[in-house]
Amino acid sequence: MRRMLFEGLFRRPVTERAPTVDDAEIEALAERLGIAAKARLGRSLSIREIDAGSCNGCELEIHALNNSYYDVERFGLRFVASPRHADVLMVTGPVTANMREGLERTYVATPAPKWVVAVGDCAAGCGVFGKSYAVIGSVSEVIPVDLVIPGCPPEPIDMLKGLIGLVEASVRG
Amino acid sequence: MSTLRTALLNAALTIEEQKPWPRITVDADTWRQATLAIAAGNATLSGLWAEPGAMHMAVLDDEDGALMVLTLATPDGCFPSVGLTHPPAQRLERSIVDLHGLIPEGTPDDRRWLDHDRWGVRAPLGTGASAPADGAPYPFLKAEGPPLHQIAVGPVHAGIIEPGHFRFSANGEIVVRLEERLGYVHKGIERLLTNTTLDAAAKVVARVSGDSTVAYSFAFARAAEAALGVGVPQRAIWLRALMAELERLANHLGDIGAICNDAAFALMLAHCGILREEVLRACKTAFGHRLMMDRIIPGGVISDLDDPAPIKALTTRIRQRFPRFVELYDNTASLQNRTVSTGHLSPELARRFGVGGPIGRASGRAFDARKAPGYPPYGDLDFKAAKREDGDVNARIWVRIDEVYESLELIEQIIDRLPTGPIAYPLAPALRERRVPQAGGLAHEPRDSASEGLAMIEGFRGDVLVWLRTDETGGVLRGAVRDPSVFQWPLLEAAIEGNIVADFPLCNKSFNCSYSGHDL
Amino acid sequence: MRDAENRRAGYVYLLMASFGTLMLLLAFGLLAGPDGDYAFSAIRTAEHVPWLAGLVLVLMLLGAGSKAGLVPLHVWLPLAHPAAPSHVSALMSGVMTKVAVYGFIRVVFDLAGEPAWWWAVLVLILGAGSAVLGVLHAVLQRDLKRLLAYSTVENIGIIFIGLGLGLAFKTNNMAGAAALAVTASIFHAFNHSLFKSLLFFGAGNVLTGSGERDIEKLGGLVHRMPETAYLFLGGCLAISALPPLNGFVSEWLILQAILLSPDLPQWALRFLVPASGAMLALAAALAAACFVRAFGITFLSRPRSPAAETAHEVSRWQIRAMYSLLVVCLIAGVFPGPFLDALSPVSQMLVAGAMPKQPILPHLSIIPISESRSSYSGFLVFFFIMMASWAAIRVIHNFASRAVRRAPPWDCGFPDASPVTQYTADSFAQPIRRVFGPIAFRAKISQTMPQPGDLAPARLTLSLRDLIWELIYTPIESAVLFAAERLNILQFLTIRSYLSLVFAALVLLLVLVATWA
Amino acid sequence: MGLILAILVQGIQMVLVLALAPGLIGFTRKVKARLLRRQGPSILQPYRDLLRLVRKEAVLADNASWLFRNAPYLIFATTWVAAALVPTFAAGLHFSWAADLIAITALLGSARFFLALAGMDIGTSFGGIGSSREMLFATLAEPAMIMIVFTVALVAGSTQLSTVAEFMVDHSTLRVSLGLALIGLIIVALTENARVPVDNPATHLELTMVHEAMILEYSGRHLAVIELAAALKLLLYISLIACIFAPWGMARQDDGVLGMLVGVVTWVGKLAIGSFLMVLFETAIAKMRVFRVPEFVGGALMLGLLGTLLLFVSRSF
Repeated sequence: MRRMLFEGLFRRPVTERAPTVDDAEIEALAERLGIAAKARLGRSLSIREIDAGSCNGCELEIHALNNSYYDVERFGLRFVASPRHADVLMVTGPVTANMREGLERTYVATPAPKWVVAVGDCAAGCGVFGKSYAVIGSVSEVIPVDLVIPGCPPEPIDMLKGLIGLVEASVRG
Repeated sequence: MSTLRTALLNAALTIEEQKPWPRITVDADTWRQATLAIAAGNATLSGLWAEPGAMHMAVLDDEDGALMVLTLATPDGCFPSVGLTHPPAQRLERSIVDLHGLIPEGTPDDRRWLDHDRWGVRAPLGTGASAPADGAPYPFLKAEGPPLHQIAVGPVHAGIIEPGHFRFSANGEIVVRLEERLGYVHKGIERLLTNTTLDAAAKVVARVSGDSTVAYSFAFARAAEAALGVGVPQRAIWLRALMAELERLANHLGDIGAICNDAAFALMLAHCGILREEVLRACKTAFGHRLMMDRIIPGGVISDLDDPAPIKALTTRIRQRFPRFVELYDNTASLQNRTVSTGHLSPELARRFGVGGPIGRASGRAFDARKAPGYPPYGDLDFKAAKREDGDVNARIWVRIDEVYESLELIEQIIDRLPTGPIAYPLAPALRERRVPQAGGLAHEPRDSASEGLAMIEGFRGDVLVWLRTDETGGVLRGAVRDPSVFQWPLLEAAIEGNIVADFPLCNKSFNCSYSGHDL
Repeated sequence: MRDAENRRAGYVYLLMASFGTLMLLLAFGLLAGPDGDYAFSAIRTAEHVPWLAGLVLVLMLLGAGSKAGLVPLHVWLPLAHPAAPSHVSALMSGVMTKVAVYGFIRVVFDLAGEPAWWWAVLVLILGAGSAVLGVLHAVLQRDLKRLLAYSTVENIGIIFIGLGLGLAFKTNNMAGAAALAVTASIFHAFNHSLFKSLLFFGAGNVLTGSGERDIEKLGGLVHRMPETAYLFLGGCLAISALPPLNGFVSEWLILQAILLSPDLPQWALRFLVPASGAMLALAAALAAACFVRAFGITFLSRPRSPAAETAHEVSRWQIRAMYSLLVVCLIAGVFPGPFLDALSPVSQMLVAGAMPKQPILPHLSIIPISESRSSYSGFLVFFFIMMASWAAIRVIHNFASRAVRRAPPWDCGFPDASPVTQYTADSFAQPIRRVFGPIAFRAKISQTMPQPGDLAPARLTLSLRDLIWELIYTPIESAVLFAAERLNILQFLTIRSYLSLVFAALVLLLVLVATWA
Repeated sequence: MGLILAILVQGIQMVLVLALAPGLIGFTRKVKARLLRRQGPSILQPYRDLLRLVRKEAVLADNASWLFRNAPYLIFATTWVAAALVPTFAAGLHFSWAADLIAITALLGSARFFLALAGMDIGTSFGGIGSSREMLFATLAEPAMIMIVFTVALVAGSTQLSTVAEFMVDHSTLRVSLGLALIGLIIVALTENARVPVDNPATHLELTMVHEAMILEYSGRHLAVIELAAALKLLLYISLIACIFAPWGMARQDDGVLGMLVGVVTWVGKLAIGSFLMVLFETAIAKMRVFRVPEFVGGALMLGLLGTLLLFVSRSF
C-alpha cells in the first residue's frame, strides 16, 4: 500500500488532458439551454444518474467517467446521492413503463435550475427496443431533455465533452 | 447419462432434435416428477419459459453438465407449478403469469412480478387484455416483532446503479427481512424476440445486459448456429473466447474495485478502475468497441484481431500490477474485517438454486459452463475453475481474483494459439443448403421448417442461457434468454441474514446481479 | 390493562414509600439520639459517633434515595410518576423528588456532623449509577411519560454526583470546591424542576391533544400542536444540557468541580471522581440521544396512527403556563450569575464556603473558581448564536435565491405513504440498546428469517431483562413469599402451642432487657 | 486601543475560519484525488459549490416543518460560534472567557441535536438511519471529548482554550497523558467529522450513510449552510488539535501585525498538514462496520479516562 500511496503523491496523475470543446458549440448550447434566463451556476454542477430502463451498458461508461483517466470531478462535476443536491439529471435507457414514475418523481425532486441529459441511443430514441407495451419511449417523451449524448453506449470521452460543454455554457450563459 | 435423464427420455411423448441437447415433450405427470426430482436435488433447474400453449423447462444434469428441455403442452392455460416444490422457480413462474397469462397450479406466490400495473395490458404475450395502468400497491411479505420499520430503497438508487426496489423490515440496524421488488427495467425482450429477423434479434440479445454483451452475443450466435445448422470458422471461435475473457477480466476488475469501494476503500477502486479502463481501451483498439458490443454474430465475428500486441501489452501490464492489488486486499485488515463472514451464502442454498458464476463458486458450487457442458474452444484450453467454500463477501472477491488470473492465462493461451483463417462464414448459402429436421407430432408444434437451438455460455456473472427457434429463412420465430441473476437475486435476500442494514451494499455489490438481465 | 398497571404502580409505590419512610424515621431516631430531641439546632450541636453518623448516611440514602428515585431504589418511580395525571406527574418528578434531595442535604450536610470520606464514595457510586442507568432506561421507553420519569432518575443521579463531590471536598476541608459542587448540585435540582415540569406538561398536552402517550403511535405533531412542539423542544434542549439553556450551566459547574478533585488525598476518591465525571458526560450524551428520539418520534416525521393524525393543540392557558417555565429556563441559562449568588448563603451554611461572587458586569459570565481556570458566559453564547444565525439568515436572504418549492419527500422514486416506512422509536434506540444493552439489560434477540420463496412472516423476538429488578427485588420477593409460606403454619396451631409461643417470646424479651443494661 | 485591537483580532479570526473552511475541504479532496492517481477538482471547488447551491431554489418536502427550515441556520450558528472560540493564529482571544472547551463541545452537541432532528423531520427511513447512528456515535464521542478536555485541563490548569494554548506554548513537554489525549482527540475528530473509518463523505450508498443520510432532503441554500457548517467543524477540530498539541508559532495578543501574519501562515500550514495526514489515513483504511465504531470511539473514551486517571495519580504524567 505504501508504494501505491507514494506513487499517488510523487508521480503525475494518470488523468488525461481534457478534451477540447468548440467555443461556438458552447455558445450555442448556452443559448439553447437558456442558461442566462435560468441562472448561472458557475463551474460546479452536481449530477444525479437515473437508469430509466437501460441495459447497464451506459452505466458502465458513466462509471468510467469517474476513473482516474477521465476524472470528471476536476471539471467541477460531481455525482451526488440525492436529486435534491443535483443540477443535472443524466438519464439512460428507453423509459420503461415501470420506471416512468420513478423518473418523473426524480425530476420533480430536483431543484431548479436543472438540466436533463439523455445519455445513449436508447435515451435519445429507444435504440433497438422501440416502443412497446413495456417501453414508453425516449426520455424526452417523459421529461424535457436539454442535451443528448448519442452512442451505444456513448464513450466516456463523448460524455465528457458533452458535460464540459454544459459546465462551460453554465459559466458563460 | 444419469438415471433421471434416461427415465425422462423413456417417459417422453416426443423427442425433438434440438441442438445440441434434446427437447422432449412430456405429460403433466412426468413434468411433476421432474419437478420433484429437481426439488430433491437430483438435477438443477436451469430455465423456465413459455410460449403460447406450452411450457419449457431446461434441466441441467449435475453429473455431466448436459442439458435437457422438457416441454409441457398447456391447452387449458395451466401447468403444475414448479415453484410449489422448488422455490427457485417462483419468480420465473410469476414472470410467466405476467407475460403469458399461463397459470402455475398450486403456486404459493400469486403476486405479480414484472407487471407493475403500468403496461395498460395484462399478459402482453398471451391474451393481451387491456388493464388499468394505475400502479397498484405491492403487498410486501410480513415481518413481525418489536416495532419494526421498513426501509424502502429504490428504484432510483443513490449511486450509478440500475433500478430495483429493496424493502427491508428492520429493527434499527437489524435486518429482519429483505424483499426485492424487481421488474423496473422490463423492456419486453421476449416480445422483441418473437417473429423478427436474426440481425434484429442479435442486437436485442446483445443488449439484454450491457455488461455481459459478449456472453449474450456468444450464446445467441451459438443458439442460432445450432438452430440453423451452420458452422463457424476456427479463428472466430477463438476470437469469441478472447472477447469473452476480456469481458470477464474487465468486469471482474471493476467488481473487485467496486466491492472494496463499498467499504469506503477507494484506493482499490481507483487502481482497479485504471486497469479496467486499460482493458476497455485495448478492446476498443482490438475490436473497435469498448464493450465489444455486436462483435459476435451468428456465423462468426465481425472484427478480426489484426494485431495482438495491445492485448499482449495489456496482459503483461495487468500481470505486473494486479498482484500488488491482491496483496493490498490481503494485507488491509480493516478491509478484511468488512468482507470476512459478511453476507454468507450457504452451499446448500447455492446448490438448490443452481446459482452460477462467482457467487456459486464462492459457495462451493463448482459449476462453470466453460467446463461442463463446455463449448469450444475451451476444451482445448488449459484452465482451472476457481472455487471457494466460505460463501462470504471475501470468498466472492477471492473467486473473482482467481478468475482474473485464469482469464489472463486464457487470453495468453488464445493469443498464442490463435488459428488463422476467415472470421465468419456468410449465413445465406448455408441456410439454402440446410437440411430441414423432422419435427414432432403435436398440432401446435412449429412448422416442419422450424428448428431450435439452445446455448449456454459462461458470462462473468454466470451461465447465460439462450433458446431460439428459427424458420427456414433464418428468421427468428421465438426466443428466450435466461440471465444468471435470475437464480442469484433471491439468494441475496438470504445472504443478508445476520447482517445489519449498513452491510447490505457490500453484500449486494459482491453479488452484483443484473437488473436488466433479470427484468428482460 | 391500564388499570392493572396503575394498581401495580400503586402497590409498588406504597411499599417503597413505607420502606423509605421507615428508613427516614430510623435515621431521624439515630440523629435525635437517646434524648430524643428532634430540633435541628439540638441535632446540629450534638456529638455524633462516627459509625452512627455513617449509619445515618446509609439510612438517608435508603430513605431519601428511595423517595428521590436513586438506583436501585427507583423502581417505583417510573411506574408511579406516569400513572398520575400529567400536572401531578410534573409535580412528582419536578418537585417531590427535590424534597427528598432537600432532606438528604439537610441531614447529611447539616445535621450529621463531619462527613467521612467514604460517604462520598457511596454517594458518588449511587449517583453515577443512577445517572447512567436512568438514562439508558429512558432511551428505551416508548411511553412518553415513563421516559420522562426515567430521565428523572438520571437527573437525580447527576444531583447526587454533585452532592458526593461536595461531601468529598467537605471532608477534606476544601470549602471553595465543596461550595462549587453543592451549589452546582442544588442549581441542577432547581433547573431540573423547571424543565422536567415543562416536559411533563408537554407530555400532558400530547396526551390531551391526541389521547396517546405511546410514542410509537405518535409523529408529526409539530404540524398539529406547533406551540407544544416548540415548548417541548425547549425542554428537550435544556434537559440535554445544551447551551445556552440552564441544564448545561449546572452540568458544566459539576464538571468544573470534578476538575478540582486531583487535590483529594484519598486514592479511592481520586479514581472514583474522574470515573463519575465520565459517567456524567456519558449520561448527558445519552440524554441528548434520548430526547432527540423523544422529540423526533413524537413531533416530527409523519403520523403513525389516526390518533396522531387528528391531534389538536391544547388550550391557550395550558400553553402560557409552559411558556413561563421555558422563559425561566432560558433566563437561568443565559444569566446564571444571580442564581448562583443567591445560593451562596446555602453553601455557606452547608460547607462553610461559597463560590466567588458572580460579576453582573462585565460579560455576565460565571466563574466557578477563578477567572483563569474557566468561565462561561451564557449571555454571550446566546448572543453570539443569535447574531450568527441572524447574520447567516441576512446574508443568505440577500444574496441567495429565495425561491422555495414544495415537493413530495424524496422517496427513491417509490411513493409509499405508509407510516411504517419511517423510523420507529424502537428502531432509533436499537443501536444504543445493542451497544449498552448487554451490560445493562442482558438484551437478547432471536431471529427467524424464512428462506427465499418461503412466504411465512419473518420474526424477531427481543428479550430485555431489568437486571436490578432481577438481582434485588425478585430475590426479596421470593424470600418474602417463602417466609410467608413458612409462617403460614402458625395459623393452624393449637391453643397450647400459641400459649407456649407467647411464653417463649416473653422470656426472650426479659432476658434481652436484663442483659442490655 | 487594546480592546479595539482585541476585538479586531477576534473578528478577523471569525471571518478567517469562515473563509478558509471550504478551502480546507477543497484541499482534502485534492489530496485524496492525488492519492488515487487523479488530478482532482480545484481547491476552490467547494466555494463554487456553495455559490451554486445558494443560487438554486430550495425544495422542501411537503411535510417539512419550521424546524427543517431553521435548523440549518442554527447548526451553522452554533458551529461557527464554537469555531470562533478556538484560538487559531493568535492565542488569548478576546471573547475566550465566553466559553471554554467544555462549552465548545456542548455547542457542537447543539448543532448535532438540530441536525439529528432535521434528519427525522421528513419521516424518510434514511433520515432516521442517519440520526440514530449519529446519536449513537455521539453518546460515546461526547464523553470521550469531555475526558480529553479533563486531561488537557488538568495539565494546563484551565479549560479555557486560550489559557491552554498559552500554557502549551510555554511548557511544551512530552507527557503520557497528553499523548493519550491526542490519540483520543483524533478519534473523536474523525468521528465527529464523519470521516473514514466512521463514515464516508464520498459515499453514494444511502444505507451506509451517517451524516449524508440526515441531509439527503436538503437542497439549495439550506444545503449550502449545512455544508459550510460541516466544513467549519472540520476546520475547528484540526485547529483544536493544533492549538493544544502543536501551539508553536501562534501569535500572542500583544504581537504586532507581523506576529499575527506569522501566526496565520503557520496556522494555515498546520491545517494543511493536519488535513493531509487525515486524508492519508483515510485512504489507507476501510470503513468500519457500524457496530465497530462504538468500540473505536469507546477507545477514545478509555484513552481520555486513562489520561485523566494518570493525572489524578500524579501531575507529572
